[in-house]
Amino acid sequence: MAVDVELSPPAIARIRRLERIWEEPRGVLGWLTTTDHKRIGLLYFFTTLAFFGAGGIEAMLIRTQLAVPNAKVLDPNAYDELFTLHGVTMIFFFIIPMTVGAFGNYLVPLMLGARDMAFPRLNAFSYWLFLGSGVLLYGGFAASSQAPACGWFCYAPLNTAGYSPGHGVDFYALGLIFNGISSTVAAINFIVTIFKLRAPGMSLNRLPLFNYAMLAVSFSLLFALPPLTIDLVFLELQRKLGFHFFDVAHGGDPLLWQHLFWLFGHPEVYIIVLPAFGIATSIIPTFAKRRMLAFPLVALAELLVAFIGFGVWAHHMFATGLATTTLVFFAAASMMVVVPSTIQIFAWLFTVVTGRPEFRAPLLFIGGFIVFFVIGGITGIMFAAIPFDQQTTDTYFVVAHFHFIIFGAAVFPLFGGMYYWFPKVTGRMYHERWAQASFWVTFVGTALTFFPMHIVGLLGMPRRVYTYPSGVGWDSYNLSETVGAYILTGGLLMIFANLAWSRFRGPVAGADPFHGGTLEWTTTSPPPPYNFPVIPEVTSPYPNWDPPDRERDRRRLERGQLVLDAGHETTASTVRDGLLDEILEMPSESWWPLVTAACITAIFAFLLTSHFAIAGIFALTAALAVVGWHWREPEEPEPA
Amino acid sequence: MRLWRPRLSAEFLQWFGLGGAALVWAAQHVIGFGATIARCGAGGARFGIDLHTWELATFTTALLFVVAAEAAAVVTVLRTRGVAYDGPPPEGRRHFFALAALVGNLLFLVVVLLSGLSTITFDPCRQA
Amino acid sequence: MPPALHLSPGQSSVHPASHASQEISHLWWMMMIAGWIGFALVVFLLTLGWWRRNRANLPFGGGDRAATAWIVGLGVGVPIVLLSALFVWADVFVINSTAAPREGSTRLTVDVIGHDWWWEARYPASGVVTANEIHIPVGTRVAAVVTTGDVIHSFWVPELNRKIDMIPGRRSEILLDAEHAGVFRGQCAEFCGLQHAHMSFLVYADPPDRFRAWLKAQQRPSAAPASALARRGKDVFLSASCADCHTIRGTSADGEVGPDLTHLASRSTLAANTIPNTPSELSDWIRDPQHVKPGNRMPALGLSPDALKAVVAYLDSLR
Amino acid sequence: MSTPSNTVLQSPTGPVATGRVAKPNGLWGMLLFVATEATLFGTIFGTYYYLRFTNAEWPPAGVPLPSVAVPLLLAFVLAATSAPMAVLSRAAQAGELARARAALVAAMVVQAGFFAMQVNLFEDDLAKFQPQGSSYGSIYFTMLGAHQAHVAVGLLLDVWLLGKLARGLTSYRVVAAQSIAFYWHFVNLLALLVVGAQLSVRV
Repeated sequence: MAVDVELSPPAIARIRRLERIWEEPRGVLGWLTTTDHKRIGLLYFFTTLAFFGAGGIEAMLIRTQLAVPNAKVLDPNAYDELFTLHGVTMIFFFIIPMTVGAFGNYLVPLMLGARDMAFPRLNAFSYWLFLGSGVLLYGGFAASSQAPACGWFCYAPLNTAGYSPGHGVDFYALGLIFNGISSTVAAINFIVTIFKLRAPGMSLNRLPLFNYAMLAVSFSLLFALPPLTIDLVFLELQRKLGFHFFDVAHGGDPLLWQHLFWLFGHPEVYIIVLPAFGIATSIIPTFAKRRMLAFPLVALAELLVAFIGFGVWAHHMFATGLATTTLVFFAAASMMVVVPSTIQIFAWLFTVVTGRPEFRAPLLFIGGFIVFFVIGGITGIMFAAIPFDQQTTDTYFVVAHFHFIIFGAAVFPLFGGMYYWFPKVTGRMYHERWAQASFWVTFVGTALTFFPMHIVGLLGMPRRVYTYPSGVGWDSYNLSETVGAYILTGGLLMIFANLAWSRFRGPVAGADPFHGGTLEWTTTSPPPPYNFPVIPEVTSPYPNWDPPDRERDRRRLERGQLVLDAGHETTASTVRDGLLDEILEMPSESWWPLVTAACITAIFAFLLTSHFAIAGIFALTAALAVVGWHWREPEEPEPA
Repeated sequence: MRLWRPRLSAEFLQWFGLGGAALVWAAQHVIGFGATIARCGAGGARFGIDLHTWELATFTTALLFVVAAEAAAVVTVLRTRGVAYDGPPPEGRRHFFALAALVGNLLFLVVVLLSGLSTITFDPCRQA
Repeated sequence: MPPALHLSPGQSSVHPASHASQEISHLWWMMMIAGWIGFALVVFLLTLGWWRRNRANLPFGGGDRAATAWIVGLGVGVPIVLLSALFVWADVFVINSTAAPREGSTRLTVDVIGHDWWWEARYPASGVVTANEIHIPVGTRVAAVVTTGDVIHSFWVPELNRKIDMIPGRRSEILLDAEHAGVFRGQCAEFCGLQHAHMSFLVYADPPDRFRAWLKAQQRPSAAPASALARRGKDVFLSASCADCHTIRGTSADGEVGPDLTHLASRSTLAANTIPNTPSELSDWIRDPQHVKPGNRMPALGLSPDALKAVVAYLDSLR
Repeated sequence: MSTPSNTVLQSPTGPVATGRVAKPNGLWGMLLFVATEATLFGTIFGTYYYLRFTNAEWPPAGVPLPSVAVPLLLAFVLAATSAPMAVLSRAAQAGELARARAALVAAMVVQAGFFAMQVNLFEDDLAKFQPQGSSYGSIYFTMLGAHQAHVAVGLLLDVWLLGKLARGLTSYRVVAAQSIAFYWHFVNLLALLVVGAQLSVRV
């Protein structure tokens, strides 16, 4: 609801009531007990940013060591720990929590026209669990100065006690199980939110594409994480209790680890890029000033990528000597999983061509995203050609490929999205000229860092080597990669400097600076705790481009229809067709999520040190915390 | 009764058109992969699996279902002709998903064909 | 042998020296060309969008319907055709020349065993055992049977064929069929721990007669040390703990932890192609292996300088 | 479940369903939780057969074949508790508190008995062979243990729900009853699948 329109006293009175009902305690206390999806989103944002910094420093150390042949910046063990931590951090502690946790949390309810997530306290819970898992991994690393040194997919038997003594691999295994619980909880929350909390009239065919992406991601997480969890549980059972899953001597099989890991690991790749697709499909229509072309096709493409992504895992195992009859299934699926992406790429391109695009910073970053995604996508197709995969897998060609996908395709839209929604979140405008400059620096840095890796990979340089000899023809490429990495770092610093400066000095942005199409632009910047003074009612996927509907909302605010100022409430709709179904009483701020998460962190900490009894005690306290959590029911009035 | 019968069938056609092919491909994929693992594993040999027969059987059944799903999508699109993809539900939503399924099912058709036909051209357990 | 020389053999997947490798690089060049064309199309459309940013319609006419048709054509039709073609070419045809050789289609078998962090090569037919160097006859289909002694390694000589993982409990085969004589560099391609970076080896493709000569030489037990110094070195070798880990055929040294040293002096490199095999490098290596290759399994024995000198002289006499 | 604002449902504010037709959020949450749990067990079953296919002798020499009668019987007894749990769900939705309580207690007794017996069998098995003995033992006990953990959690949920129902019915507790009933249907089905998988070595 744009703020500039004149409101009658009764309407203003209703808004005041909403403010009273929805306000949370001020200060640190408020942040610790908050259930506001926007605040939780910001908590995720800054936490994951810290992890991004850690992962970035790790990357720079790696590149510095590889700048010249036979360098001695790092010893072998330190190098192995760094590339392992870099992978684990960037994937599990930066990209997923940043896209799902920060962007998803902040935007999904706003785009749906809801006042919060379906399970606000569960939402807070998943954040505190995520924080706990991060503390477990890095805290353990700091306390014991032991880190996993087996790579992010940490193959058996290298990951077993015999070859990886100490706690490093246990930090990895338990940290990821823990992290997975947090993601699973979040995924359930997102799916229910998207299924049930859509504004009246938002049938599935009017669901904004960003939410289709988040829906696909949530379902992927829901079904991809269990194999990983089981794999890691098997690993810990073998490491700590002497079970046999991966050792041949007792009927185990090292390949079991790989099957289970990649059954998670490939859907994971799409979990990483799908939110980027969602951000691209939000930014492009806004700046091209038109709807996405082939909307239904793009929506399905996002779901298809996630679905087919579950059937391609063995293309990470083409060189293991499995039978051809086994591998062709995965090769065929790996070929076809490309098509949903080509659909989206051409949908984006033709939407830009047939629109009147305004190439401001967010759209520039999407442009860069498309370029890098196409490069990474093309090399991705090549890995579906089994013999070529067998030649180049585990070389720098692969490193080039997945950095174009994960950094170029998944992270570039994040920067675009940070600029795009910055005015919405802070109420202030970023500095356009600097933003565009930061794009070009980041773009050049990325290309210079990752493109030569293709060549050096084809020239035979394997990945995960802490150094390399001179005279094999790898030197100059490695040097340029390192130079690029430093340029890239400069670009990133420009981005965050711009945002930090604009947060305080930027001009006031107003509710809708870009005239975006989705509902988040219909409310004030930053949005109030209750998001919308009146629950909007929509008739298209781009409600903010339907002035009559918004006018009708304003009149309903005057009449007091669906303002829901009687309590801490929001609406629920039917799953398929978004008919207004019931009014929900939403839980408010609480200590219990934090307390429960703390107990669970303790459980994992003591499992790690094999104090199983103490871990059991904390499991009990966690159970009690859950009981306390559910002691007062939403309908029950708060004691005055 | 008369009221909900046609609605149900329209609803069924839309969802079968959207999900049928996907689920059937998934089944063929898992069975096909599992059969090769069973046939080529040290413990699987004793089950005497005739790989090519298995693959051919799963392949043909999958093919039939995928074609049926595509047909369902086509029927739904024709039934909802003239409705905008973001039109009011349920017709709008059915049109929306049917349009998408029309293309999506092609992928499953191709992947079923490629994997089903290629796997039977190789001798069962030769290493790739 | 100067340092540059023993490393000069390339490890490039685009300089094929065998039919299998040739096929793969054809695949690569074709895919690369197609890839650049697709990339160019995307960049063209992006620039078109920028160029005509003030005109909201397709340059080649038509409204949204036409644009949607383009999307379906370029996004679904063309990819399905191209990808299916690539699948048939690569995964049905090319794969036949890169897959494990069929039973009885090869004339020589080499067992290659991966260890942390070196390569053991055994010629079962002739009983020859060597390390970090594999000799094969040119123009002969050789089956490399790969296994591992510890964790997963990956056997990879890009100029001769794709890579094949060495996995505990599995016995995998790969074809080595060099089209011309030469030395080809190979390297472990699956992360296997601290010294993954220094787990390289050389494949010598020799003319058949030269190969037969090499095999015959390798079959002989070790030569008896000629000089007094070398004789002393032999005694040191057998009395110090060297013999617990290394085998020298024809002596009482029969350790099986490290590489077989029977003909060490006939090899061009040490420590899995990490340093050239010269007396001075060999001496540095024995004095402080952990300095040259941190974390490797060979301990420093703290030999006295002249004992070291003697051992080096002895090992250097094992041609 | 009628809150003051429910009055707007009667007013003509565009698309409105008559009354609540969709499943409550709480139940949706449980459905999705069960979906991910099902995947978890799917992975365990997959591992069981993967290891079976890769091992020449399964179970390895010296490990007895799993016994048939008692585990099978127990599984069916547990599966039978789906009936009272269904009654619980229905009664709760119909607002029949007494019937809901009775059904829940009835189910709980059987479930607790099943759990006790299972723990017992688990110990008997451990006396015969260990998870540290072979991959067969590892996956066998992991599968059983995972299922028993879910039974234990279910019992805790029962206790909690019984406590809630002691203080009457609310819309919140109705949803809880529906969700917990659904959870038990899943656990009961698992009981049959687990026994099925482990007895499949006999065929």
